[in-house]
Amino acid sequence: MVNVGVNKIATQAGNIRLMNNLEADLRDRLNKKPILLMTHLVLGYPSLDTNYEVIRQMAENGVDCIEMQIPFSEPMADGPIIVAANQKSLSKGITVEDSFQFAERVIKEFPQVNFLFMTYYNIVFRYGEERFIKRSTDIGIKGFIVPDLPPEEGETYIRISKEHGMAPIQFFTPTSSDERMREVAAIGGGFIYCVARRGVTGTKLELDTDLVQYLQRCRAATELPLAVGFGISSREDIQMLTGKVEMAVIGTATIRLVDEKGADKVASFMKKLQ
Amino acid sequence: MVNVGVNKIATQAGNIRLMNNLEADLRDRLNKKPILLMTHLVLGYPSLDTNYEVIRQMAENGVDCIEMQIPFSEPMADGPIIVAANQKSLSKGITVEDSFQFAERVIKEFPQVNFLFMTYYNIVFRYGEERFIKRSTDIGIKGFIVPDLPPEEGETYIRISKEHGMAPIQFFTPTSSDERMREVAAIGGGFIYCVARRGVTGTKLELDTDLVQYLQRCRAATELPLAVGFGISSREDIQMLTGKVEMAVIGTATIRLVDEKGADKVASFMKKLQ
Amino acid sequence: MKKGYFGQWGGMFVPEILHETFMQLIEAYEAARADSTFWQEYLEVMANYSARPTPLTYAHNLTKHFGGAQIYIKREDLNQTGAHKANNVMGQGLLVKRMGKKRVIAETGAGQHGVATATMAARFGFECVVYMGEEDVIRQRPNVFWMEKLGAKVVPVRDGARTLKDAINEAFRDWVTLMDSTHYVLGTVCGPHPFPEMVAWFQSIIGQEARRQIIDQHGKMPARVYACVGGGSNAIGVFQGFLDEDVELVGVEAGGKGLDTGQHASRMKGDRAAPGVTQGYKTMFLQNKDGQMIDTHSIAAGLDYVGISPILADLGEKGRVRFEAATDTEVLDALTLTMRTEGVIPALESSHAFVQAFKEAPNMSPDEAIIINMSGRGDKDIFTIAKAYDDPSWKEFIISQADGFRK
Amino acid sequence: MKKGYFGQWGGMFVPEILHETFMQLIEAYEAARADSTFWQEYLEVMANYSARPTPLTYAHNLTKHFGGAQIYIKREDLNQTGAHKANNVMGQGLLVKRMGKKRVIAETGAGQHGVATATMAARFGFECVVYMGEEDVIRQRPNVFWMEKLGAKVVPVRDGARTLKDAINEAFRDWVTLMDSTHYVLGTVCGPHPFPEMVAWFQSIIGQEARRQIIDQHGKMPARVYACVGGGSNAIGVFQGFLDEDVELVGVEAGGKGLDTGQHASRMKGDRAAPGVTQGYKTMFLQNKDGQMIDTHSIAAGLDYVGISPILADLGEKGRVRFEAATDTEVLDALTLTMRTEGVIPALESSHAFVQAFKEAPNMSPDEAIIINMSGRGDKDIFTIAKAYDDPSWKEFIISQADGFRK
Ligand SMILES: Cc1ncc(COP(=O)(O)O)c(C=O)c1O
Ligand SMILES: Cc1ncc(COP(=O)(O)O)c(C=O)c1O
Repeated sequence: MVNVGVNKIATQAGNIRLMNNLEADLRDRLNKKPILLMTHLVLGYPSLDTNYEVIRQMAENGVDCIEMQIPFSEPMADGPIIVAANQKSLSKGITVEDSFQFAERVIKEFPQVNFLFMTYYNIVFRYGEERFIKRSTDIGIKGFIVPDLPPEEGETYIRISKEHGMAPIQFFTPTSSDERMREVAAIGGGFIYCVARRGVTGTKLELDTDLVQYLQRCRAATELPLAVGFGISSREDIQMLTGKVEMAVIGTATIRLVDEKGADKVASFMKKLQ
Repeated sequence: MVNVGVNKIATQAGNIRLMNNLEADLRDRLNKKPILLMTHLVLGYPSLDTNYEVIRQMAENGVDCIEMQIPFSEPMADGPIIVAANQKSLSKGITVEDSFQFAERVIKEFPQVNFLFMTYYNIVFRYGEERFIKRSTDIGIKGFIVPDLPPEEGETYIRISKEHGMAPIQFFTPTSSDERMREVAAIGGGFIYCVARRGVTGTKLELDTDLVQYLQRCRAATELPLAVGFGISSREDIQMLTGKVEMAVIGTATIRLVDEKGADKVASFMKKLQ
Repeated sequence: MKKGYFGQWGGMFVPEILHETFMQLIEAYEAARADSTFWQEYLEVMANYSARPTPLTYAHNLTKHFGGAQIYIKREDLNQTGAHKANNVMGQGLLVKRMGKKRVIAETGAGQHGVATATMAARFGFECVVYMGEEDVIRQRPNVFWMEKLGAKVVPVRDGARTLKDAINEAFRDWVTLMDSTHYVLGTVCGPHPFPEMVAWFQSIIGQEARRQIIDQHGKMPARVYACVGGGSNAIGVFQGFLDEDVELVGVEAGGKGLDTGQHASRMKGDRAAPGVTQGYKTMFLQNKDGQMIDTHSIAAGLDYVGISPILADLGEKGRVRFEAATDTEVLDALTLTMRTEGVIPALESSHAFVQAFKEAPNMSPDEAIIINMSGRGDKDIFTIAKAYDDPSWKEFIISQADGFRK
Repeated sequence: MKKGYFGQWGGMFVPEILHETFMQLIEAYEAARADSTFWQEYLEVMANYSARPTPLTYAHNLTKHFGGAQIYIKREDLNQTGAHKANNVMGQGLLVKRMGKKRVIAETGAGQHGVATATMAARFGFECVVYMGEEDVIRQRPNVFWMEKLGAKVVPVRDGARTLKDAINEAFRDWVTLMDSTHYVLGTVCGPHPFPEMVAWFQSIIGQEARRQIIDQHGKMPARVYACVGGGSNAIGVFQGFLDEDVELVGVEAGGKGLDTGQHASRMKGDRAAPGVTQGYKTMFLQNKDGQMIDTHSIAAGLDYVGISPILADLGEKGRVRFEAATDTEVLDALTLTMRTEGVIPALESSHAFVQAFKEAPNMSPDEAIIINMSGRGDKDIFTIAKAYDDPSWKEFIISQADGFRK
């Protein structure tokens, strides 16, 4: 195994754990602020130009990670807004190649942000797992979020990702047993994406006792940073999460904002959040 | 058995056969002309007034028998023209009572004609067999033609008819075996209605060898007068039959004539036939 | 008793020209009946071509819903072409083969018997003509479509009320013309002898199976058996399994808009029918005092007929079969409940039997069983049912289909 | 081999949130499979509720017509709801009962699987939601009508191509929300493990019966078995009876307007499909070079799908199953011939199997037999078939029905 960009970290239990680039970067940032911010967008929706503008405003307003979703025709795990964005992007003809080229450009221009690819497994599979991961590494992508690739099916993908110092982001969910969480955490890298609730993306949730308990379970299961999103749209939402998880995820909210008010409003929205 | 109006006749084989009123009358007429004429009409079609006018012209032009069809809703053995006539008559509201009253009137006014009722069995059955036959006798009807009442089912009807000196006309058909013809003839009275061909009323037929042979079979099976119709519409048709059967039947032709040219034309049509 | 009579009912009132045809038919039928290989062949055909025996489904949900008798459903809907009509036509088809005829004709009202006959004709290689009242041709277009695709010629009948009885008349008119080559496949246990007896024989397969099945499943005879009654063939079919037993037999007629409205087709229940003779047989007919047949009405096209089997008229007169009537509205309610609780879709005809069973089941003991004969499946009735439910999306669908054609 | 894999195909590509749900499902399924009383119960349900065993009809007319192999037709059309889909849903229904869940969801394209699921849900007393592409809701209104009447909620899916694959996605979205109460009744041998294996197991009832029946009737194994292939469930169902024998297995895909037109749904025949992973499993998908699924076309809605069972992909790759394709036009011709000669009406899907059998039968020996799996009945397809035949009276009928509604 070529341990490109992987640091060693001492676990609470005193063991040595490998920490990849992304995790190391997030830990650095966490030294400077109590909670990080990850945002999401669908490449090509409403256009690559708008994506660029949105990313610029995010980058200039303290966003730590951006998941760029390469659109797929069967976005099984997404909610209606993101599904529609995937379709519209595809119907305009965006290709995987377009996504790579665009990613390469923004990664270069906004080095202060960790960029991740979010997509479905068929995109990776068809491109060729190794080739996809290699090219992503080459252009500076830090990790992958592939919701329809569970660890059991993703052995090769995880192995190759790690070989390239890539974070194959894994999921915790409210239905995961403690045991399953530990299993998944052992495989994951970068951070753990904690799915806040049953269901697909896009609905607002209360930070109720169930959710708090769930996040406690997540925390107990891993030492990786935790990211969580549940329809966050205000500074208060984020403050509530501080101390519970390491990163707040803004999912559908920015897409909705850009749809309704235009890309210009992203900067002020990001500012208001922090 | 009350042998009202029944004459004895010596058969060719030397037996004694009972001959009813109608047969006796027909035999009388046959002494004066070589072939008799029977016509048909549907009571109430197009109206009783027209029926009256048609009957008058027939009576005054040498018609020997008239079958007056009491309309029925299910005229199973009739062809399209007569079926339609039945329906139109009924839809104008003609009843069995109307038919009786009308019959009574024409029988009185045109004593030179033998009137028969033609109808389906349900009309007789619902009226009450005995009552129907009795009233028909009382008003001077000479016989009945009931195509859906085979001799096996008509035992009571035949018995009562005969008791009243009524002719329960029976049928020979091209599908009847010689044996069946003899059987039926033994039961019948008045004359035998020879169905000229397979099928329902109303289609023109050639007097071909098949038909000639069939009529020979009919003749051999009975000494009752034979009546036959097969779309007769001219003097030639009738002349062809002369010597083969005793009576020619004009069925659909008059209905069609009245439909197309009006009741006035009946007299001349009848004249032309003879 | 005279041949072809059931008590005072039945007979063979046919025009003389069909006398020989009937003699031949009776001879062929009696020979077949006396020949046990015929019935064996019939059973094999029904098993190989039409999924017989059809199940006797235990309706546990309906049973629970009513909390009375154990409810069993005899599944004639699972026959080839979706109704008990298959039993009759396949039987007659075998007989036609024996008689060496090559052409069959049939009347049809709802179109079910027409489709079944067309199917049989295709399978046996017969030419097939189906007579159908023009009204019915228009109303039952899907069935007409299938008959034609199955190779049958469908002739619209424009006489009379242009419905079933007129189609029967017209079929007879065909038969008196082409009797030498043709067999008339009558669709129910009506008409002249030997049809009632013969059709009842073929349909007895339902009762024979149901009898075995209820003993297997319930351990004893049912208390009651329910069947809808149009001409009466499915009813007689199932009843024959239980005639000699202490089982109450209930025939359910079409109550239409109510027995007091005049818009129904109830011959035995109510007092509008009277003895009569037409279409070749004597039975209770819906007729006026002159003996003219009157218009009938039912939401179920297959029950919309003026006469009833002479066998049922007799069993009714003797008190062996009890008759009831179900109204159009009751029928839709029973259909709805049956679909939701058991997942089966009875034909509108069959739903009549369900109505009466549902009325009585609650008052019976859980120790008793009842059988409802589900004579056919309801998906054939979609146009009628969707209209009856006044389903807005269906309307939209039909309108958009029509607009597609208009383009 | 890894669990859930067939050669390189299959797998269980599900979002993490469904991990536990799948573990439970696999456990329940494996327990059922290990418990012989489960299969016994399944056989009883299928016999009591759905007329199984379905017949293997000897098609003597078609056999004579082609003058080659003896043609047998396996009659899945005689199932409850008119297709083999019943086998799968009733099996899954029994499993749901075991798991103690109270709600089922399903995707449906043509609507057949939706109707079957709605039926099952009514019978087992489950709440039922069916996801259906909006396009299909519009095209298949009759099935939507019945699902609703059976008590199911039909949810039109407005994403993507608004057809089957989108309905599957939407069903998964429901499942990831309500997995605790809900079982997703997948309609074919696709999707993540254990669905392919499980559905194949339930459908194996077809092959088990057919195997017994052909030996009974023909005295030996058939030479070939034909089945249409959408997802592949009816094909795998019947093939399983013959996998270990020297019997050629032929899967017939939707050739649509021709394999060279791009308007078809052939994954194995032709070269437009490629390995891919989506909707939870790995198989040959019709997709572009980026991995985006492409639009498919078939006259038969049930074959109009981008993927194929991983089991069939494997059997195809290994050469155990030969794949062919039938075009829309060929399908209508085969349907016409089958209706006219045998009196049965195969579904448009099933007619694909007939096409290929008809191409090959003439060149086979009368000593050989072939089985065509008639997966369903065609009367469900009347709107499509009548349109395809361009039937003028049907148009008139629909227009007059529409005018009736417009009043
Ligand atoms: C499904 C069904 N049930 C019942 C009937 C009524 O006929 P019968 O009383 O002869 O069973 C019909 C007639 O078309 C029918 O289609
Ligand atoms: C009658 C029929 N046959 C075949 C199919 C195709 O499915 P499968 O390939 O899973 O048998 C369908 C699907 O709806 C169907 O309804």
